[in-house]
Amino acid sequence: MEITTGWYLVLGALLFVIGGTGLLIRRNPLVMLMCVELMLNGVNLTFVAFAQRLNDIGGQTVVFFVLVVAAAEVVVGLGLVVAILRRQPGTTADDLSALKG
Amino acid sequence: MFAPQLLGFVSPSINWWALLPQMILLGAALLILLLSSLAPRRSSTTFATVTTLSAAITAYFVSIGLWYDVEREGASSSIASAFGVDGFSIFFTMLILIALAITALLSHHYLDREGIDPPEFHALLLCSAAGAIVMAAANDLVVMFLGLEALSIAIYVMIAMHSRRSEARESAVKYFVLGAFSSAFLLYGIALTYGATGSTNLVHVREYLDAVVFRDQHMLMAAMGLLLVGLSFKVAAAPFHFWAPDVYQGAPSPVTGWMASIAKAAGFAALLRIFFAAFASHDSDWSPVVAVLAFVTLVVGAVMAILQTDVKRMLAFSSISHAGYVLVAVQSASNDGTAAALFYLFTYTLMVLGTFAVVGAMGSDDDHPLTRYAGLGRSKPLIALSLTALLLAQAGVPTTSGFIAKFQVISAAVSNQSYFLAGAAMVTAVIGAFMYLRIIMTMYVVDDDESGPSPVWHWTTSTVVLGTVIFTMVLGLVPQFLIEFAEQAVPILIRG
Amino acid sequence: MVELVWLIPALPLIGFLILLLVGSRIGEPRAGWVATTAAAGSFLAAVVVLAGLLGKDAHSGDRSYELVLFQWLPSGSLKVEAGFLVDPLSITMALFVTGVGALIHLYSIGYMHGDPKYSKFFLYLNLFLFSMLMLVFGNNLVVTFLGWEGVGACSYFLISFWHRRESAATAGKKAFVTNRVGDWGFMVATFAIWSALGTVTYTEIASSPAMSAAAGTAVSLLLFVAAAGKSAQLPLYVWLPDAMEGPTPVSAMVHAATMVTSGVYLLVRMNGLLTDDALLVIAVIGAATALFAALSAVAQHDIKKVLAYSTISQLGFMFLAIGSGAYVAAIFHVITHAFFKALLFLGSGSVIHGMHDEQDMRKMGALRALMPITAGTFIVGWLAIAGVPPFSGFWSKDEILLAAWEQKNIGPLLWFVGLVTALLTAYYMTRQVILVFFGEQRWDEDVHPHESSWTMTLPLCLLAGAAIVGGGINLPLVKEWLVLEHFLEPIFAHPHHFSSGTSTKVVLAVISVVIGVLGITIATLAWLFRRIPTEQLEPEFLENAMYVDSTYARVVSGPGTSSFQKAADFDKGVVDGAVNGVGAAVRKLGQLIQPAQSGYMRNYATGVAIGALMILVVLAWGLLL
Amino acid sequence: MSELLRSYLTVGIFGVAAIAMAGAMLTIARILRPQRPTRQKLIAYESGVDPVGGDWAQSQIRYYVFAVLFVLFDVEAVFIFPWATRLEVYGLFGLVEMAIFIFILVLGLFYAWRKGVLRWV
Repeated sequence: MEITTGWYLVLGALLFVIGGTGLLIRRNPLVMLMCVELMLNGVNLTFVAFAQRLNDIGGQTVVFFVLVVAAAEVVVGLGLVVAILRRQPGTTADDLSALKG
Repeated sequence: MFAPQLLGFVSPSINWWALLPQMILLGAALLILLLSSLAPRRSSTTFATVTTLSAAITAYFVSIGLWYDVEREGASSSIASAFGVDGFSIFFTMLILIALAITALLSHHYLDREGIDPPEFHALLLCSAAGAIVMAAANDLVVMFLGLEALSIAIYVMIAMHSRRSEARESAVKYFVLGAFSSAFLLYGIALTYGATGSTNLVHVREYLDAVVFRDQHMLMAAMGLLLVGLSFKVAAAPFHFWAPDVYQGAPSPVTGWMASIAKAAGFAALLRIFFAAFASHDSDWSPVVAVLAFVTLVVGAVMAILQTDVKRMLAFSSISHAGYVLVAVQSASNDGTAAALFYLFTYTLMVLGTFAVVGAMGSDDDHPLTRYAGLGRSKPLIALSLTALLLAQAGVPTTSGFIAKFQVISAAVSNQSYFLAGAAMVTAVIGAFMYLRIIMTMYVVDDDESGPSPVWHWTTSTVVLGTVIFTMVLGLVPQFLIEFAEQAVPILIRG
Repeated sequence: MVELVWLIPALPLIGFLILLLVGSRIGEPRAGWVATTAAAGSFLAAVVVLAGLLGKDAHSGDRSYELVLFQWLPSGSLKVEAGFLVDPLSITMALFVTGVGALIHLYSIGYMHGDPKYSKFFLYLNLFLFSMLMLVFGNNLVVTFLGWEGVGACSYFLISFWHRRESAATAGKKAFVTNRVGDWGFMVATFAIWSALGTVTYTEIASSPAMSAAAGTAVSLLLFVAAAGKSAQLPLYVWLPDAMEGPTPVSAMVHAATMVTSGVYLLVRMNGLLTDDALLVIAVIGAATALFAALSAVAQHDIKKVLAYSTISQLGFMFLAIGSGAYVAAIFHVITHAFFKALLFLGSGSVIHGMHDEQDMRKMGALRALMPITAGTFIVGWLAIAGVPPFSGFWSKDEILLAAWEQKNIGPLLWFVGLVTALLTAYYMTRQVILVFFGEQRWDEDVHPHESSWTMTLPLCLLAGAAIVGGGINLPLVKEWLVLEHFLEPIFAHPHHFSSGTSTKVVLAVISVVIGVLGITIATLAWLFRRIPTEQLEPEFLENAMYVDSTYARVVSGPGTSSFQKAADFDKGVVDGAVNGVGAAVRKLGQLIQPAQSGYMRNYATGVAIGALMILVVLAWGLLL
Repeated sequence: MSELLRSYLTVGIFGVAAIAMAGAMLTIARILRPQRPTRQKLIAYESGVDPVGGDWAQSQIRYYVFAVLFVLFDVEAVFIFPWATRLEVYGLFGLVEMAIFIFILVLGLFYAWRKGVLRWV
């Protein structure tokens, strides 16, 4: 059996969907952050797979940038989550629903 | 391709002049951080405001020079075609710089009042502006993504800086989580575009789509859909708008103004560049989808605004409805429509900044009940008059720039034969006007014995309000120069 | 001299700006004089322009002059100029707008005496006048729309001028919603005309080839929706009675003489586009409005409410004229109505002023001796509106009834409805005059009615003069005397000519006079003689009067006097309900989708995900097709 | 079976063997040793010190700031490695660019330091 680029694309898509689903169903802010990371990594895998298929280094370069962006997002996100947890320990995502309507 | 092939490296030709505006902004951000860390104590607000203002003004003059360059030598692009040097880029650069100057001014008093660290706020604001410029000028999807993230991440922090308020924290987390979620969609769209066309560069994408009879339609469609999702989120188009009211309400008012104006404008810049310019050959595919989004957005914005009692929330839904109008222009997929969208964004940006300048000065951001405005017409007649003018402009009343903007959008839709959408736009304009009238009535119609609110006005705020009002009214009478400006700024993709 | 047209709107604008800048500083009464001077100057400028226009040849098309100020909207294929169009129609409108406007300004100087917001009132009046003149002189639909919105805005400001929060909010809301429906019609009509003809400029629209029948009817009906909103036709009239809560000069100027006629102006201006089908609709709605409002007027006790319903009814007459193709008659009635209705409103204002803000007619009576000038002029207005020859109202109303009679499809029916309305009009106006000025005194001892100052009575006298001789501008007796008709003729795509022979005309005129007199007689029997001291001696007579009262009510509208109450109920329940219903429906829709805005991040993310799925499905669907 | 999977097979076999060996040793020990649990014996071993508090011990918030800074600077290094491998090719231009990049990072660190983030309270 040959492992073609298609397999990687499917795996990337699966990671993306798993991450997305996780974000929809989990309540823990930290887990939600991890889900976003999972989605981004699914995309990363897609990029690398395409770069492989197109024989083009560009797709791999993109991954570097995405990693850095993801790190910056995580840092900001963690900062926000910690700021909230320090004031209201045990906060879940659903507790953040004062603004609505 | 985005990065040069590594063997036998030749540095891509770089038009430094074209990168200067955002470099000035980043330089100013670094300068503020450096000096504020060297300063022994908490540094003054004035220093940060003045630095930001000077940076914005300097960069603005550079942009004027660039505009004449482009006019003389034609559009081009820089850094291996990743960065467009064209009327479109400069149009948005100027718009962003104007908004930056205004936001710097109106946050001046606000930061002092609310006890937010000025240097950090301004440094983030500058980064955010630079990100917005990069996003609007990028000819490459990855560069665009980086710009978008720079814009957004700075905004996440700017919202959260008001951290003693739980609303601010909540709104920051909401914007962050959902923003990251939608960024992932956008990024996936970029990846699929890359896979389908072999490049993330829009110039290349366009040439490829024009030249090749396409085999992998499905992947391209998926790419378009995902890109549309990511950008629709940024511009707060329904059904990707849910975050906007909550976040606008919780965020500090100057940041809300910045989000409502520039985050939205930059999102539309990207939308236009990607869809109108790069995917031009597939407009029969994306235009109907955008039309549906526009319709839903118009209806949701107008209808939900009626139900609100919090002024910031009302304005949030109104800004959703404005996004619907711009989408009406975008879906026409014509030069007229795009020019109308640009005109709309320009006038809307100034209106909304002026409005949020008043809102921010009206007092604490914990809540903004409509009742707080009762009697403003008596206690602060000039401010009330200005707010009235700005709100009427948002409602699209004639002699204001808002009318011209709506008029152009609708006429673009009519000439595109989107009669249904044009009709819907007019109906929602009627519904939406009710909400603005409600605020105006609250300010003026009060019992005699009731004294209106008398918030503290700093001259910077007054300057901003007055400036935006004058601009709005003058443009309603003589809109020609901005219309021509917008017509010359319709995006084009040029290999450079 | 025609080139001076820009002065006509410019003067009120200058007045407005002066008052805006220094209004509160110069205070009373100088602010009033500034505004009045601006309005009077505007009137003089209009006279000068008229003289210039008359100096040009009537038939070569010279009497249509366009002054383009600048290119306003150079948007793609749609070019819109900021320009003025001077032609017989616009100058006719401008003359009475500025003329009546100037008199009302003068009147307001006395009426608004002592008001804390004195200068602001005149500021609004001047702004209103400016907007109205932009509406009239605009050389294309967009400039007219500008004026259209401007008069609307001034109207809201002025309605709520004296108001406390609650009632102002209600009145303002009603005015706003109904007017926005009309504005919507205007906007859609503008874009429809543009997409069909490629222009929105009046002169180019007039010279464009005709649209297809369906498109033409659609555009006509949209224009009618616009006109119905501004001119208070069924079912969009509800805001007008409420608008009477504003100061009386405002009612006179904005809500009786000028602004409400802008719908008539719009339809006459666009006469070339109106199709026969649409005209029939307009005629029917106009007649229905006329009748319905007249019925409502019968049941009112508030002196201004009677006049308000009367205004709606008279506007219905104007639309009836338009629907019958008699545009000249419509404009003629606009003018005469402006004279006598402004007169009546100002007269009622004088009464209210003299009675210390009492508006209930049941608490008036026998005022003619105490307020002789007011009473005398009011009686002139009454005779004019009741259609007694030779007062102005008779001529214009008679022409409309004749036009209705000659209407192609259902002429006699329309004529009959008009006739009944005329009867009712004569009746309720007589009732009002008797209740206010005749009969016994019904006010409290501590009220001391007095005549008003000269700034208030002078406009009354001038308007009374105009209401007497106003019919002279279009006398049907000799062909050459139809001055207005000949003057306006060049602007019509299909000039209207009465086909009836002289004998028919005379018979119809006699009938309408008889009807008018009948109405007056009935009212006199019912309201004057019922109250004479010999009441006990002649109970039979009184009973008879009551009998007549209720009988004709029965004849007109079915089961008994309660029909008036029904009419009022219809107003309160159904029409108000419809207006509120639109609002409620919007709210309902909002409440339907509001739960989605739950505050929960996962719901929002689900929204994004579902939206993404939908987009992808739609795009994939597109591929399959 | 494809070439690719076959090469993974080797890895798989090694993995299974490792797990089996470790498992076997633990199982044998469990069978052979005597079992007399007392309360003292069941306490978690923590360097010979008696454990205090619950098993959800909160760590100091100040660790968090260091962790965040570490993540940031660590990830930025992702740009430095590719650059370092091709330094000769990029020449002076690349050197200047990387100097600017590092300068900005250093500035960030400097800011953090001046704001007192690095102080261990």
